[in-house]
Amino acid sequence: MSLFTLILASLCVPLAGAIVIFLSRRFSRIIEIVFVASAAVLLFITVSIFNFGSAIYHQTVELYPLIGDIPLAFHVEPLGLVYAGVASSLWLVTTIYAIGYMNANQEKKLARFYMCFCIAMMGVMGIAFAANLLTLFIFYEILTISTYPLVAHKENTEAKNGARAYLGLLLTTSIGFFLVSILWTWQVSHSLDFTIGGILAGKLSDGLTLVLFTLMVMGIGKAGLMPFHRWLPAAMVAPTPVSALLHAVAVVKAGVFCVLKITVYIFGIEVLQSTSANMIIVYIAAITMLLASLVAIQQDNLKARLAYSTISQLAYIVLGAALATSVSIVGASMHLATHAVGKITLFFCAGAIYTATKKTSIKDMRSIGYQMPYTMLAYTIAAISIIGLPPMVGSWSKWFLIDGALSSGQIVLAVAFLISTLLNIVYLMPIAINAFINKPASTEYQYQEAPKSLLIPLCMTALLCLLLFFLMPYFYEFLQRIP
Amino acid sequence: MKKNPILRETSHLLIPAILLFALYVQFHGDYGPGGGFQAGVIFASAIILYALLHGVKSAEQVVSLNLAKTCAACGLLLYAGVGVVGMLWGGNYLDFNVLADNPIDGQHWGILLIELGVGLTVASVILAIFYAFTKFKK
Amino acid sequence: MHTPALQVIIPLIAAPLCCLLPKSRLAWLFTTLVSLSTFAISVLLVWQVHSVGVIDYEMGSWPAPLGIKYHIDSLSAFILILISAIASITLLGARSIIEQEVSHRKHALFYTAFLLCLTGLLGIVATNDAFNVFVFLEISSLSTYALIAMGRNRKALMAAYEYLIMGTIGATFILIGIGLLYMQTGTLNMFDLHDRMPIIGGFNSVHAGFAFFTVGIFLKLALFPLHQWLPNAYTFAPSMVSVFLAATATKVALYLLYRVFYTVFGFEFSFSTLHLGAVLLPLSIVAIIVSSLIAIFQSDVKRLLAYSSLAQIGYMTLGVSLQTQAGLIASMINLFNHAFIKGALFMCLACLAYSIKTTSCEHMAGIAKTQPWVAAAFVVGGIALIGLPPTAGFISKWYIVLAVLETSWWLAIVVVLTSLLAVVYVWRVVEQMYLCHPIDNIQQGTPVPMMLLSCTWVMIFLSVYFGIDNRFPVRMATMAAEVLMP
Amino acid sequence: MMSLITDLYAYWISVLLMMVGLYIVIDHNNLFKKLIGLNIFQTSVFILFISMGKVDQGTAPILKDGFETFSNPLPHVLILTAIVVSIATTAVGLALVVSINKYYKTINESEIEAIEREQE
Repeated sequence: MSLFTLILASLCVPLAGAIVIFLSRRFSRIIEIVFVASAAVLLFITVSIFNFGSAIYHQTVELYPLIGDIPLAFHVEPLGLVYAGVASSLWLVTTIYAIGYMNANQEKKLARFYMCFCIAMMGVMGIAFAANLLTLFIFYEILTISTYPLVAHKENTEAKNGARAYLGLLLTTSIGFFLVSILWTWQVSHSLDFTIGGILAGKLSDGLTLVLFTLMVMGIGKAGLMPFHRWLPAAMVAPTPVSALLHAVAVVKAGVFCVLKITVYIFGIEVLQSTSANMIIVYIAAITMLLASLVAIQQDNLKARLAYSTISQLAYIVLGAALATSVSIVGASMHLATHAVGKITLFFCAGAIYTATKKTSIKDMRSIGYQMPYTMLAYTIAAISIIGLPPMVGSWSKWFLIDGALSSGQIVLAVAFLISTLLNIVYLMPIAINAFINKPASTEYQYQEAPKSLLIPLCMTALLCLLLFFLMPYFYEFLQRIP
Repeated sequence: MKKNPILRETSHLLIPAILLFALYVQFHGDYGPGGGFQAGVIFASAIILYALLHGVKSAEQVVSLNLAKTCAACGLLLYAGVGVVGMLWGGNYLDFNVLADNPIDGQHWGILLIELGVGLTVASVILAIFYAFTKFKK
Repeated sequence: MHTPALQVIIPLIAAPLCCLLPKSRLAWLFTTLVSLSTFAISVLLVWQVHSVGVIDYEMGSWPAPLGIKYHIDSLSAFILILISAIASITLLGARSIIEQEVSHRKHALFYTAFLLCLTGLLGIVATNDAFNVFVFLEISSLSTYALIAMGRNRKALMAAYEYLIMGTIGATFILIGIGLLYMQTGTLNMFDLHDRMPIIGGFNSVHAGFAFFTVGIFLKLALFPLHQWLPNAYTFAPSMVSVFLAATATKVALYLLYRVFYTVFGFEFSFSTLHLGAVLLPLSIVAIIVSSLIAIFQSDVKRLLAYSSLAQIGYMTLGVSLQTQAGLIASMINLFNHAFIKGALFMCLACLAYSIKTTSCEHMAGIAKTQPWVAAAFVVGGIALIGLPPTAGFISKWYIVLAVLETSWWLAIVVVLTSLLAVVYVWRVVEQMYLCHPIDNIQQGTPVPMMLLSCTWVMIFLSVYFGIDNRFPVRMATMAAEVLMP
Repeated sequence: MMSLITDLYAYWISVLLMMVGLYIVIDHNNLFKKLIGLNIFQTSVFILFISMGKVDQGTAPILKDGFETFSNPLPHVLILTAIVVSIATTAVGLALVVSINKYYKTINESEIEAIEREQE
C-alpha cells in the first residue's frame, strides 16, 4: 500500500467507524465491536506508516487546493509519528476501557459517545499528519467540536457548564489568536507548509517574531498554558475514558504537538534562538508549570488534581519546545509520549476507583490499596513515571528536558524543573502511600476491584511505563531525526 | 339611489362617455398622449362610479371580482406573450419589429397589443383593489 | 440565446398563470418547476459567462443607451445562480409548511407573490438599466410585504407595515438618486453613466445623488442603524419566506451596492473622492458588534438569527469598506456562503415551527430527543455560522480576516474576537436543544415531513460542501471583483 | 439670493413636499396618515423628475411641423411607472392597515404597541 492510501486510511478508518456506529446505533454489541475494530485497524495503519522508515519523511501528499493555492496536504515526519503512534496505541487500550466503563456505570447515548470518540480520533490523525498549518487548523477544530459532546455527555447542569468553558476557551483561543496568527504567517511568508528550518527566517523583525510566536502558542489553547488552562479542570466532568484519552492523550497532546510542530517547522529552532522570540512563552510555561503544581496540591477531587497535574506537565513540553534546542525538543517530544502513557494510567485508575467505589475525593481513598491492590499498584508505577524517577519511562524525558534547559544556559529553568518534580511528588505520592498504610480491619473492607475490562487496560499501560524505560534508547535514535 | 335622481341621471350620461374616453385613450396611445395605464384607470373609474351609485353588488354583476382577477392575469400574460412572440419570431424579447412585414407596422402592432394588456391589467387591478376594500368586514 | 431575458421573464409570466391555478398543490408544483427552470437557466448563464465572457441582451432590440439592456457578467451570474438555487431548494421543501402556516384560500396568491419576488430579485441583478433596477426593486419589495403579512401572528402585519414604510423610503431615495444622475447625464444605462462620470463628477447634484443612493441602499441592506425593519420582518414572516428573504433579499441589496458604487460611480469616485469607505467601516464594525450582542439576548431563535444576519451584513460591508480587491472578494464569498448557511438555519427553524409550532428558545429544550435530525442540522449550520472548519463559514472568515489583515492587524483582532460572539448565541440554542429538559413532557411535536427535512439537509450539505470545495464561489468572486475593480 | 429661490422653485417645492411627507411618516401615530405622508413624499420625487424634463420654450413632445423644441418625454414615462409603483405600494399599505385594524381594533401605532406589551 502506498503512503497516500495509508494516510488517507488513517483518516477514513475512524470516520468510517463513526459512520458504521451511527448506522448501527440501535445494536449496542455491534457498535462496541466496530469501536474496538476501528481502533485496532488504526493502530495497524500507524505501524505500517512507521514501517516505511525514514525514506518517506517530509514527502507531501496533496489532496486538492483548499483555499486559494493552499492544499489539503499531509506528510509524515518523526514528530507526527510519535504523536500518531502514542494516540493510536493508547486509543486501542482506551476503547476497551471505555466500553467497560460505560457499561459498568450504565451511561446512556453510547452510540453518540463512541461516534464522537471516533471522529475525535480522525481529528487527531489529521493533526498528526498535517503538512501545513491550514490542514492542521482544520483538524484541530474538528477535534474541538467532536469532543464537546463527550465532555457534555452527562447532560446535567455541571456537564453543561464544564462543556461551555471547554468550548468557549478553546474556540476563543483558536479563532481569536491561532487563526489570526496563521493568517499573519500566510501574509508574511505566503506559505504555510511545515518546512525544516521554518518558513519565517528573515521575513519578520525580531519584535514581530516574538509577537507572532507568543500569539500562536497562546492561540493553541489545547496546550493548556495559563491563563487559558481553565478548560482542562472544567472538562473533567466528562466520563473518565474521555478524560483519560482526550485529556491525557489526544486533546492536550494535540495542543503541545502543535506547539512543537510550529516551533520546529514554522519558526525553526535557529530563528527562535537567534531572535529570542521564545522568551515570553518560556516564562509563561515555567510559571504555568509551577503554579499548576501548586494548585494541584490543593485539589481534593482526584480527577481535578490529575487535571492540574496535566496542565503542569503540558507546560514541561511547551517549555521544552520553546527552549528551542535540539536536546529540549527531543525531551519535549519524548515527554509527549511518556506523559501520555503515565497520565492515562492515572486516569484509568481514577475511573476504576470511581466505578468500583463511586469515590472521587482523595480524602476517602485512604487504605484503598487493600481494596483495589492492582489498581493502586498501577497508580504507583504511573505516579513514579510522571515524577520522573527510574526505572520508569518518565525519567528519560525529564532528563532530556533538564539537559536542554542547562545546555541553553537557563539555570533558572533547570531549577524550576527540579522544584516542579518535588511538587509532583507532593501531590501524587501521598495518594499512593495512604492507599497502602493503615491496613483496616478485615471487616471494614473487601476485595473489590473494578471489572476486568477496566483493570486490564490500566495494568497494560502501567506495564508500558516500565517497559518503555528499557526501550527508550531505541526511540531516542528515532527522535533525534527531529531537526 | 332612487332619492337622488340627479346623480343617477348624470351618471347614466357620464358612464358611457367615460368608457368611450377610456377606449379613446387606450387606442390612441401608440402615437399620441395616452396609453394603457391611463385608459385602464379611466375605465375602472367608470365602473367604480357605477358601484358607488348603484351598490357594489350590481357592479359585481357587470364585472365580478373573479373576472377582474382573471383579467389582471390575462393582461399581464398578453403583455409578456407579445414579448415572447417577438422572441419566437427571431427578435429579442419585446422586439416588435418582427411582428409584421415591416418594422413600423410591427411597432404599431406591438405597442397596441402591449397597451391593451396594460389597460386590461390596470383596469381590473384597480377594480379588484376597490372590491377588496369594500368587502373588508370588521 | 435569450437566456438573460428568460431568466427574468419565466417567473414573471409564471406569476399570473400561477394565480389562475385552482389547487394549492398544483400551484406549488408549478412554482417549484418554474424556479427549477430559472435555476437551470442561471446554470446555463454561468456556463456562458465562463466560456464567452460578458453577455449583453437588448430588450426589444433597442440599442443600449436608448433601450434597456440586460448585462450578465460574472458578478450577475454569480448572484443569479445563488438566488435561483435558494429559491428552488426553498420551494421544494415549502409545500407542507405553507399548507400549515398560510390560510388555504391564499395559497395560489402566496406562490404568485413568491414568483413575483423571485422575478424582482432576478431582475435587479440581470438588468443594466438604473431605472429598471428601481422597478424590479419595487416588484420584489411589494411582493415581499405581501408575503410577510401572510405570517400567522398578527404582529406580522405590523412587521410588514414597518417594512413597507422603510422599504418605500429606501426605494424612493434610490429613485431620487437615479433622477439626479439622469439629470446630469441624460442616460440611465449603468455603463453610460459610468462613462460620463469624469465629466459630471464635480457637480453638486451628482454628490447629492450619491448620498441618496447610499442611504437608500443602506436601508434596503438593513445596515446599522437603518436595520430596524429587518428583525421583525424575518421573525413574523411565514417560515419559508424567512428562509428565502434571509438568504437572498439583503444579498441582492448588497449586489446593488457593488453595482452602484463600483460600476456606476466607479471605485475612484466612491472611495477616493467621496470616502464611502470612511462611512462604511465604522458602520460595519458597529453593526457586527451591536447586532451580535443583541442576538445573544433574544428569546426567539428566529429573531436571534435575524440579528445574526445583521452582523453578517456587517462583515460583508466591512469587506467593501477596505477598498481593496481582496476585501471585495471576501465580501462576495461571505455573501455566497452566508446565503446557504443562514438559509439552512432558517430552514431548521421552519422544521421546528412545523413540528412544535413555535420558534422560541425555551420551547426548544430537549428537542434533540424528539427531532434529532433537525437538531443535528441546526448544530452543523451553527458551526458554519460561527465559521469553524470545514464549513463554508470558515472560508468566509478566512478571506475576510486575510483582507482585513492587509489593512490593519488590530482590526483583524477585533473582527475575529467579535466573530466569537456568534459562538455564544449559537451555542445557547444548541445547549437548549441538547442539554436541557423539555419544559413540558407532552411536547412530542408532529413529525417533520420528509421533503422539508431533506431540503434542510441539502442546504446544510451545501454550506459544508462549499467549505471543503470552494473553487466555484472563490473563482466567481475573483472574476467578479476583477470586473468591478479592474 | 432671490434667484436661487425663483430659478429653482421646482426643486424647492419638491424639497418642501419631501420634508412634509417624511415628517408625517415619522411623526404621526396614525398608520393611515403615515401612508398619506409616504404618498406626499413619493409625489415630491415625481415632481422633481417631471420638472427636470421641462425644456425652456419646449412644447409637448409630439412631432409636428413648426415645433422644434420639445420637453424631454422620458422623465414622464419613468414617473408614470413610478406612479404605478406608488399606487401599488399604497394599495398594499392600505390593505395592511385595514387588516391591522381588523386584528387590533385600532390603527394607532402607540396603542398597538401598548396592546403588544400587555400581551407579553
